[in-house]
Amino acid sequence: MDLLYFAWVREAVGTGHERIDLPDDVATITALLDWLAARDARYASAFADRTRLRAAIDQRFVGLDASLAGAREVAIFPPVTGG
Amino acid sequence: MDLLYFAWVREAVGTGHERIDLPDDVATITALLDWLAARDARYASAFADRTRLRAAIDQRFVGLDASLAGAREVAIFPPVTGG
Amino acid sequence: MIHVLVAPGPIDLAAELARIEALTAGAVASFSGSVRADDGVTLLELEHYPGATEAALAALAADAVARWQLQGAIIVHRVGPMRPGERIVLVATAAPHRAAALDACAYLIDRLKTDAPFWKRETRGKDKRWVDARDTDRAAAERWAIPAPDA
Amino acid sequence: MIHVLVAPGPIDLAAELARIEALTAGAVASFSGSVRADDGVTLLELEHYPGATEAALAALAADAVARWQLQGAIIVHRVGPMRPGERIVLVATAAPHRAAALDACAYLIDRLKTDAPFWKRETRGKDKRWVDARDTDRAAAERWAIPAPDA
Repeated sequence: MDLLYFAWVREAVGTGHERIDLPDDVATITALLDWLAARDARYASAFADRTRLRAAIDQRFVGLDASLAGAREVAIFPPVTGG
Repeated sequence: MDLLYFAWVREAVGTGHERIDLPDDVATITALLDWLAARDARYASAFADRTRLRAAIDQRFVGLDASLAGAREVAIFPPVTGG
Repeated sequence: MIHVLVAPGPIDLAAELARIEALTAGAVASFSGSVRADDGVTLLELEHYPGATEAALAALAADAVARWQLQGAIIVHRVGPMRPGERIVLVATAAPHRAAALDACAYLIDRLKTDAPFWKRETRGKDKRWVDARDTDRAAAERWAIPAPDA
Repeated sequence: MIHVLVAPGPIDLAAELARIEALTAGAVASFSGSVRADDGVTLLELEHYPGATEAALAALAADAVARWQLQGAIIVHRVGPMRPGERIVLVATAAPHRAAALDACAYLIDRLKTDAPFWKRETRGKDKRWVDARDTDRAAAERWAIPAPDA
């Protein structure tokens, strides 16, 4: 699965893109964030306040409770500030 | 006093501008329209339906009952259709 | 900055927008209207009341600048004969934030239709006809909660 | 007609407006936003989500075209570094009548701020800071009575 990070999330985790093999028991974006945070202190720090995070699965905005079933690309980022 | 006519009012009375000496007893725009209509059949026809007429005194929009006291320029025209 | 122009000849959209963008950073909203051909009109003629028209437009622009704290407002209106597809009118506003620019732009075009002395005559083939004022234009002007002059 | 462009480099306002005016007669409304310098910003950087951004803007434009029966909608958004005074975004709409063009233009810029994956970073002197999302932008998007995605 491809993971993408944008804006300060990208800076905090130290990369904009990585490829992972998703464990079978990680079923939602929240579970994915927990799994990544447990692996690395930088991720733990970046994902500490979940109210500051938004997500997309295969380029569609979703809530953090969304299922990862069938997902090929997951993006984690702050609330958007364009325009 | 200068009288100006615009759009179909101008075409109906046959001129866009004329200069008149206003009789002392003509005190409002309505009275002016009556006086002009009594003088000439074309004016009588143009001014027959007063609901189709608007007016300005010295380039400010006014109602037909407005006083002519001190007026130098009176304009008679249909409702506006710009933009 | 207030810029009002009533003149025959094409409206230069790029030049007018450059004028208002030059004086600000933030938000610029614009509206342009052009002659519709879809109802068979082959020529549109715009008559106006010289002097009174410019004064009415300048007063309208000044009103919008004060009401929305604009950095600038532009009103350009073409007069004389024009063809389908050609611009009749351009309104543009500048403000630090988007809501003021957008609202003021809508205000200016709504009020211009009821407050400024212009008259349209349409030609369709050999038929020439003065355009009637529309109740929907009065209603649009009145939603801004300032009574429109009865014209 | 829908035209969406996300790219570095200056936004050519005149060329984009010519594009939308060419396809219609009637009303064209536009909004452009540029970088404000009044709060000490010396550089603005726009990051986006390639692919997802264009898809979000195209969906938004298609939504506006359907909702207001537009003849066309344009959304152009600059990305990368830019200076105060330079344009960030341009939105333009075309319709036979003014109310549709004006309302759709306001809708597009309001929704773009909450629905498209862009992130701004401001530089003031040596200080770089990611811009926080604003509650007023969510409120502006929500007044259109379609729930905004939670992003």
